[in-house]
Amino acid sequence: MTNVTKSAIGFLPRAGFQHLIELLAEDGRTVIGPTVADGAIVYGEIHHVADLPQGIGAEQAPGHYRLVHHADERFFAYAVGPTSWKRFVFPPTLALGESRRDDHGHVSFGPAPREIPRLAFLGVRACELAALGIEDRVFLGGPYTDEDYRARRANTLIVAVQCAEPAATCFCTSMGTGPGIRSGHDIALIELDEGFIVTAGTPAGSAIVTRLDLAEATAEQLTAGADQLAAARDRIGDPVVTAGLHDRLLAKLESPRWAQIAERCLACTNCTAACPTCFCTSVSQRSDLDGHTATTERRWDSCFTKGFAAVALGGNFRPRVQDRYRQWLTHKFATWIDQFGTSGCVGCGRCITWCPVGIDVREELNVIAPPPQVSAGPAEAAQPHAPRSSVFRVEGVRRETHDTVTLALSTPDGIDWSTARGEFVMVSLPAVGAVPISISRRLPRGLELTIRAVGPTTTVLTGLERGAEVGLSAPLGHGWPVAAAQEHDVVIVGGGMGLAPLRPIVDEILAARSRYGDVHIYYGARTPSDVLYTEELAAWAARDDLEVGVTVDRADATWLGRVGVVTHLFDRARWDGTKALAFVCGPERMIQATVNALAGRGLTPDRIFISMERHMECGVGLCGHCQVGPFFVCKDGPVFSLAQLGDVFGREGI
Amino acid sequence: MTTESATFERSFHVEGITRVEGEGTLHLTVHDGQVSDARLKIFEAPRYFEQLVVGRAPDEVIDITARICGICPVAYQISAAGAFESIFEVQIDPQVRALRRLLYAGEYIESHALHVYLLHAPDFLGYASAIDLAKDHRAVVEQGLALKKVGNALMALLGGRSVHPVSLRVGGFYHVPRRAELEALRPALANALTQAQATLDLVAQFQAPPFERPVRFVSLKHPAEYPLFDGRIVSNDGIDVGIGEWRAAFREEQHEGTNALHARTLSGETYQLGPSARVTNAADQLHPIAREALARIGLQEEIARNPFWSIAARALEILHYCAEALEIIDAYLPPAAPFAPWTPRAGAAGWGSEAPRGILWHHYETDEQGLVRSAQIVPPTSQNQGQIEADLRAFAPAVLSLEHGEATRRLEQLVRSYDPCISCATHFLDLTVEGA
Amino acid sequence: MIRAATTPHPRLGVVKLASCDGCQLTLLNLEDELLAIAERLDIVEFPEATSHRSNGPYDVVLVEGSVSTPEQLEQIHEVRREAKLLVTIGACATAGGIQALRNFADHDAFRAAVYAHPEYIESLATAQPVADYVKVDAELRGCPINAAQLVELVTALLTGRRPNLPDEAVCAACKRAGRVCVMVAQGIPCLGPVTMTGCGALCPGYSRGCYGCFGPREQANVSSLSRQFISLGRSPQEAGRLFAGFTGYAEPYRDAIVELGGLPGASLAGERAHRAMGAGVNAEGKS
Amino acid sequence: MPETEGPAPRTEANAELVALLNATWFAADLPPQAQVRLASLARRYQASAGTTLLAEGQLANELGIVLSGRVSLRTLVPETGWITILTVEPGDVFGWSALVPPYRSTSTVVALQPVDVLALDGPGLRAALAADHDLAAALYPRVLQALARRLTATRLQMLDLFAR
Repeated sequence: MTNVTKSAIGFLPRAGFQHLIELLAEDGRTVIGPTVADGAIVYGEIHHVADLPQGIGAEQAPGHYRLVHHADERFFAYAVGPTSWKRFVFPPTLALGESRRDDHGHVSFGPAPREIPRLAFLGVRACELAALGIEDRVFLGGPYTDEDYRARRANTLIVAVQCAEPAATCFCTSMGTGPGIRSGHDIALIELDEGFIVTAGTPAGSAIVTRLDLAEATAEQLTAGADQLAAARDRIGDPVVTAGLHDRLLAKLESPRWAQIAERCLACTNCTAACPTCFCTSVSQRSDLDGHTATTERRWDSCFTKGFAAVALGGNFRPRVQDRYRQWLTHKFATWIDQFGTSGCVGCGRCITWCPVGIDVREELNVIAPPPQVSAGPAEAAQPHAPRSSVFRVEGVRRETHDTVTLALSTPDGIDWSTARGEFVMVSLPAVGAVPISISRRLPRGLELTIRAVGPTTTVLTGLERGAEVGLSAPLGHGWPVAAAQEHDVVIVGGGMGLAPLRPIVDEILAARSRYGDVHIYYGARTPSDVLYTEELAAWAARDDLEVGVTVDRADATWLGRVGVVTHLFDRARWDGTKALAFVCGPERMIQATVNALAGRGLTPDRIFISMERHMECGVGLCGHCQVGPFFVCKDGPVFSLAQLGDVFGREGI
Repeated sequence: MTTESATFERSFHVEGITRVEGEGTLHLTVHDGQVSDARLKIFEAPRYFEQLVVGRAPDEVIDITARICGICPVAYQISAAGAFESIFEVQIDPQVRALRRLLYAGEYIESHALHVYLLHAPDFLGYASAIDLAKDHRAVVEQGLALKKVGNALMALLGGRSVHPVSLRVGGFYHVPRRAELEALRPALANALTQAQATLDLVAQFQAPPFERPVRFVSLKHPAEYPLFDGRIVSNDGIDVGIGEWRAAFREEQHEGTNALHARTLSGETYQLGPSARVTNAADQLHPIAREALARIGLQEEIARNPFWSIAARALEILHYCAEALEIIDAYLPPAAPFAPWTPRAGAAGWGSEAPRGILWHHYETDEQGLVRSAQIVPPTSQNQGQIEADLRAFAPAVLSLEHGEATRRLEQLVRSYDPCISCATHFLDLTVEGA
Repeated sequence: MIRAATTPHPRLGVVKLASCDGCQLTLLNLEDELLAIAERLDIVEFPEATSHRSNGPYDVVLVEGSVSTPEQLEQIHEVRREAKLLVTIGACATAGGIQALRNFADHDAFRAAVYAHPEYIESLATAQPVADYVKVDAELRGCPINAAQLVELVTALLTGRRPNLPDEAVCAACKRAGRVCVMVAQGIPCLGPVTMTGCGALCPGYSRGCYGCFGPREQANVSSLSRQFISLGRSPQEAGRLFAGFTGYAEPYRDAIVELGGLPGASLAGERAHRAMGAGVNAEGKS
Repeated sequence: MPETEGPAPRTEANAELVALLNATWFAADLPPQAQVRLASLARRYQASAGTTLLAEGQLANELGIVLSGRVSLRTLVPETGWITILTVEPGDVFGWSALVPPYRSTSTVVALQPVDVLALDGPGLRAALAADHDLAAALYPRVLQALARRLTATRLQMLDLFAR
C-alpha cells in the first residue's frame, strides 16, 4: 500500500486500525473509546483493538438497554451508550481551589493542583460532536469562561466515527445534528465491513492520518458509506417536529401534562447525568478537622434535586417535581436557544434509554407542544474572564439588627472599588462555604456588605470580628441602571434585607443629586427591630431633597412610625409615575405587590427594575442553579427590568 | 461500680460492661469465699431475627442476618450462604471460595485488631481505653489501627464496605475484583504481616492473671486448612459431627427462672469457642509463618489452659490471616463467573462458620420457592456464655483478696477475654429480675 | 475522663439502643482520624471503646439504634435532657432499622416464635426511630453510616458549621462515579432512584441493585418505581420485599410495602401496619 | 370616646368642612351634593398623642377621616401586649365599623401623634345612605376601596414575607 495524496479520501483496512490506536498513543495521548463493561458499551481507556466492542451492539428502548451480538466484525456498530464525552472535558467532580484560614483569621486562597490529561476521543458520533459544540458555547461563550474546560478541550483530539447503527431512541435527525459528520472532528471515519474511510478535519488530524498506511477509497466504498448513512437517517426518521418548538413549548407552561409526567418521573437525575450537554454543578467545601485548610470541590448537580433551587430559610423556587421537569425540558428545548443560540438537545436519546422508568422526551414534546412554526435567538459576544478570590480584611463591623451586620471590608490591592461595576460578590471563608452577597456600599478601597445570618456560612460571616479576613470575588452580575435614571424622578422601594443592595443607588444619586429629579425612598421591614440602616434612614429623611417613608409589618405600642405594607407608602402619593424609574428589591411576593402598585402609579414595565432572588452558586452563569426562564440570575441579572423578564416574572415553579 | 454488702457476703456488680460489643451486666455473689452466683447478663434489646427472615428469599437473608452484628457481618453472611448452598446443592468455584476466605480474612484481621488493641490491651496495660493508652503509647495504638485498616481495606475491596458488605450472595459473589485490584493491596498486607509479628511479640510480654483450668474446646476442623467455613464440628474431647449436624452434639437450653438460651453439649456441659479453641484444635493447620511464631513465643499450653491468653491466640490468627491473604492474592485468577446459578427448592440444612469469636451456626428450612420457612441462629457468644460464667465462678476466689475495684476490673477482663459479642446474642436474652 | 488540656473540649457521648454496633464501629474504623478526633473531643461516654462512663451532660451525643424496649424509651429521654446536640446515627436510629419490620406484623406472634417464654421478654410492641420520641438535631443515615459522612459531621461540629450532607438520589452519585445503570442495562430492580445517597452508590458498583440503606430521599416516587419493578417482571410481593429492608419502616417505603403486600405474613401485616401508621383501626383489634 | 371637649360641636362653617373633605382621598371629587350632605354630618376634633379615640368592642359611633397626624389600630394579644396592626395616615378612614352591624369597633384606635380628625356621625350617615341612593352610589365604592386596600395589606402582612 502507498500513502495517498492529501486531497484523496483514504481507506484504512480493518487490520490497520491497531496502527491508528498506536499513533494516537505515540502522540502522547490516552485513547478513550468504546469498550464493554457492566453490560454496556461505555467509554474507557483503549490500548488495543481487542478493547473495542467488536461485533457487539446494543438494543435500546425507553428505560431499556441490552448488549447484542452482531454477525459482523465491526468495532463501532452500536448507538451511543451511557457514557458521554462530557465526563472527560467536564469532570463529574473537580477540585477548584484550596484555601486556608489560621487561628488569627488570616485567609488565603490558591488554585487546586491540576493535571490536564492529553486525550484522544475515539468513536465520537455526529450528535456528540454537536454536544461538544454546545458545551463550548456554554463554557467558553462568555462573559465568563471555564478555564479548566478550555484546557481539557484544547488537549483533546477527536476521532469521529459516522453512525451506521442508530438506536430506537435516536432523534439526531430532528435536532439537526446527525447522523452525518459535518464538523468539529480532527479525524472522521466511516466504518465499512472491510475497513474505514478516513478523512482529516484539522491539521492535527492530518498529522496522524498522513502517517497511516492508507489506500485510496474506491467509488464503491464511498457509495457504501453514503448508503449506510442514508439508511441510518431513514431508520431514525423525524420523530420530533422542531419547527416552532421554542414558542410552542413556552406557550404550554401551564399544560396539565407536567403534573402527569411528575407521577412517573423519579427526579433521580439520571437524564441530566446521561445528557451530553447538561452542565449544572454545585460547589462544596471539605476541610480538615480544625477548619484550617479546605478544598473547594465542584460536582455535577441537577435541576431535578430539591436543593438545586433552594434558598436560605427553607425557600425553594421549584418545590415540585413537575416544576423541575418543566424547567429541564423547557430549558433544553427552548430557553437554551435564547441563552446560547442553539437548542440544548442533540437528539442522542440517552435521556430516554437511561430513564429508569422510560420517560420519552420525544413523546412528551409531541404531547405538550404538538407541531408546528419558527425558532429564534442570536448569541452574544464572548468576553473571557474568570473570577478569583481576593483577600479582604474586615475593617469594621456594625450590628444592624439581632441577626444582621454590616461588614466594612478593605483590600490592599489598590483597586478603586468605588467605581467597580457589578452587583454582588461571592464571599468565601475557607472550610465554611461561599455565598453571594450584594454590595451595600462602595468605598474607595473596599466595600460594605450587609449580611443576615440565615445559613451556616452567613452565621459564621456575621460573627466575624475586625481584623478577620474573607475571600471576595470580583463584583459580579448586572447592577442597577442608575445612570439611566438621570433627569428622571426615582422611586426606590425596599423590603427587609432588600434595602442593602439599594443603598449604593442612594449613594450614587446623592453624589450628584442635581442630576436627578424627585427621589422617593420607601422601605418596609418586618418589625421595628428589623429596620436596617436606622441612622442613615433618619439622615436621608432629614434632607429636603429626598422623600423617605418607612413602615413595618407589625409593631408593639412603643413604635410611633407607620405600620402597614410598603405599598401603602406610595399607592396614594401625588407624584407622577410616568416620569419616574423605579428600583425594587425585597422578597419575591413583596416585589410583586410593589410592581402592581407602581403600575398603578403609571410606571411602565421597562422603567421598573427589580433584583431577583435565586440560588446562586458559581456567580458566573456556569452552574445552572439560578436559571429563570432564559436567564441566569447571576450573570444576566440579578437586576432585570420587568419588561426583560416578561411573563417569567411571578410564575410559579420557574 | 462495686458494692460491699454484708460482712460475709460480697457482691461484684458491673452495670454495663464496657469494651464489649453490645450491652451486658456482670453479677457475682460471694458467700464466705465461695461464689454462690455468677451471671453474665445480657440486656441487649431483642430484635427477633429468626422471625424477621421468615418468608424472605435466601439472598435477602444473607443481607438481613448480617445486621445481627456490625462487628462480624461476614460471619453471618458466610454461615447463611453455606446453609442455603447446602439446601440447593450449589457447587462453589474454587476461586470464589478463595475470595470468600480472603473476605473472611479481612474480617478476622479487623475484628481481632480491634479487640487486641482497642478493647483488651488496655486491661493488660492498666488503662481505661485505647485512647488513654495512646497518650502514653501512641505507636502501639497506631500499629493496631494500621492493622485494622488493612483488614477493613480487604473487606472494602471484596465487599464494598467493611461493615455490612454488599457483595456476597448464594452461589458466590455479585461482583469479583480484578487481579490488579487485589494486587494493589499487597504492599499494605506485606506491611501488616510485619506488624502482626510485632503484635504477637507485644502481647507475649503481657502478664496474664494466673488462672488455669481444663476446658472443652469446640471448633470446626478441616483436613486441609485452618478452620473457617468448612469441615466438621469437633472438640478436644471427642465430639465429631458434620458441619450441618450441630444439633447432634449440642442444644440450646433454658435455665430455670430465666428465658436465656444457653448452648450446652447434649450432656449439659459448657464449652469454649473462639481463637483459643481453634489454635488448640488446629495448631498444625496454622500458616507456617504463624506456626513458627507460636513456637517462638511458646504460649501454646497457656492458650489451652488460661482464658486470658486468648489475646495471644488472636494475635496469632491475625498473623495467620495476613499470611494466608497474601497467598490467596498471589494465586488469584478471576473466576469464570462471579456466582454459580441455583434453583430454589424445599429443603432444610444447617451450616456453620468460624466467626472470630467461634462457631456461628445457622439452620434454615425453605419452601418450594426457596423462601425461608423457619430459621435457627446460634451465635458464638451464646455458646460461650456458660463457660464464661463457669470461669467467673472458678476465678473469683483468686481475686477476693484484691482491692475491690481492682478485683472487679480483673473479672471484667476475664469476660473480655471471650470477646463477647452481645449484639449477636440477642436471642438468649436474660431477663431475670435482679434479686428475684 | 481526665484531660490535661486547659481549653475545654466538646464532650462527646456515644450511646446505643437496639442495634448491631456497626455504626459505632464506623467511628472506631476511622483509623486515620480516630486519635486526632480524640484529641479534639472529650469522649466521655462510649462503652464499646472505653471504661470511663458518664451520664452527661454532653455537648454532642451520637445515638445508635432504635427505641424498642421500655428501658430504652426512658434512656432516650434521659439522654436528650443531657445533650445539647443529639445526632442519630444509622438506619436503626433514623428509621427504625431492620427490627422495625416487626412493626408491620403481630408483635406477640413474633415474640412467641423466637422465645419459648415470651412473657419474660420486655419489649415495646414496635421498634421506632429516635425522632418519634425526642427532638433530633441532625442525622447520619445508612446501614451502616458512611465513614466520610461521619468525618464531615465531626468536622462540622468542630468548626461550628452545618454538615454538608446532600439530599439527592443514589443515582446522582452512581452517575458521577460513571457506573452503568443496573436497572436499565440488566433489568435488576434498584432502589437508587428513591434512596438518599451517602454510600457512594456502592451496590450498583457491585452489580446489584441498591437496597435502600440510606432510606428514602425527599419526594421519593416509590409508586412509579414499584410499577417499574413489576414491569421488569417482579411480582408485587417481590417488589414489596425490596422496600422491606433496613429502612422499610420509613415513609414512603412503608406505604409501598403495605400496598404491594410484600411482607411475609401479609394478612397480619396489613392490619398491624395500619395501626402502626395510625390509620384509625381499633388498637385492641388484634393481638 | 375621644377626650374632646363636649359633645360634637358642629360650629365650623359648612363650606370649610366641604373644603376639608375635598382635600381627603376618601371624599375628594364626590358630587357636590354628597360633599355637602357629608359635611352636615361631620364634626372636626383634635386629640393629643396617646389619646384613645376608640376602644375595641366599643360602639363605633363615628367614621373618622384623618386630616393630619397618625393613628394606630391596635389589639391586645395575651402574654405579648399591645400589637399595632396598622397605622392610618392622613386622608384615610378609621371606624368603618360605624357602617356595618353590630357597629362595634374591631380594634383600639390610638393617636400616635397629635391628630386632626373629621368625624362623620355614624347613625346619621347610615340613615342618609339608606335614604339617598345617589349618596350611597357615590360613597360606597370609596368605602369598599378603603376596605379592600386594607384587606390586601393584611394578607401580605400575614405572609410574614420578611421572616424569610
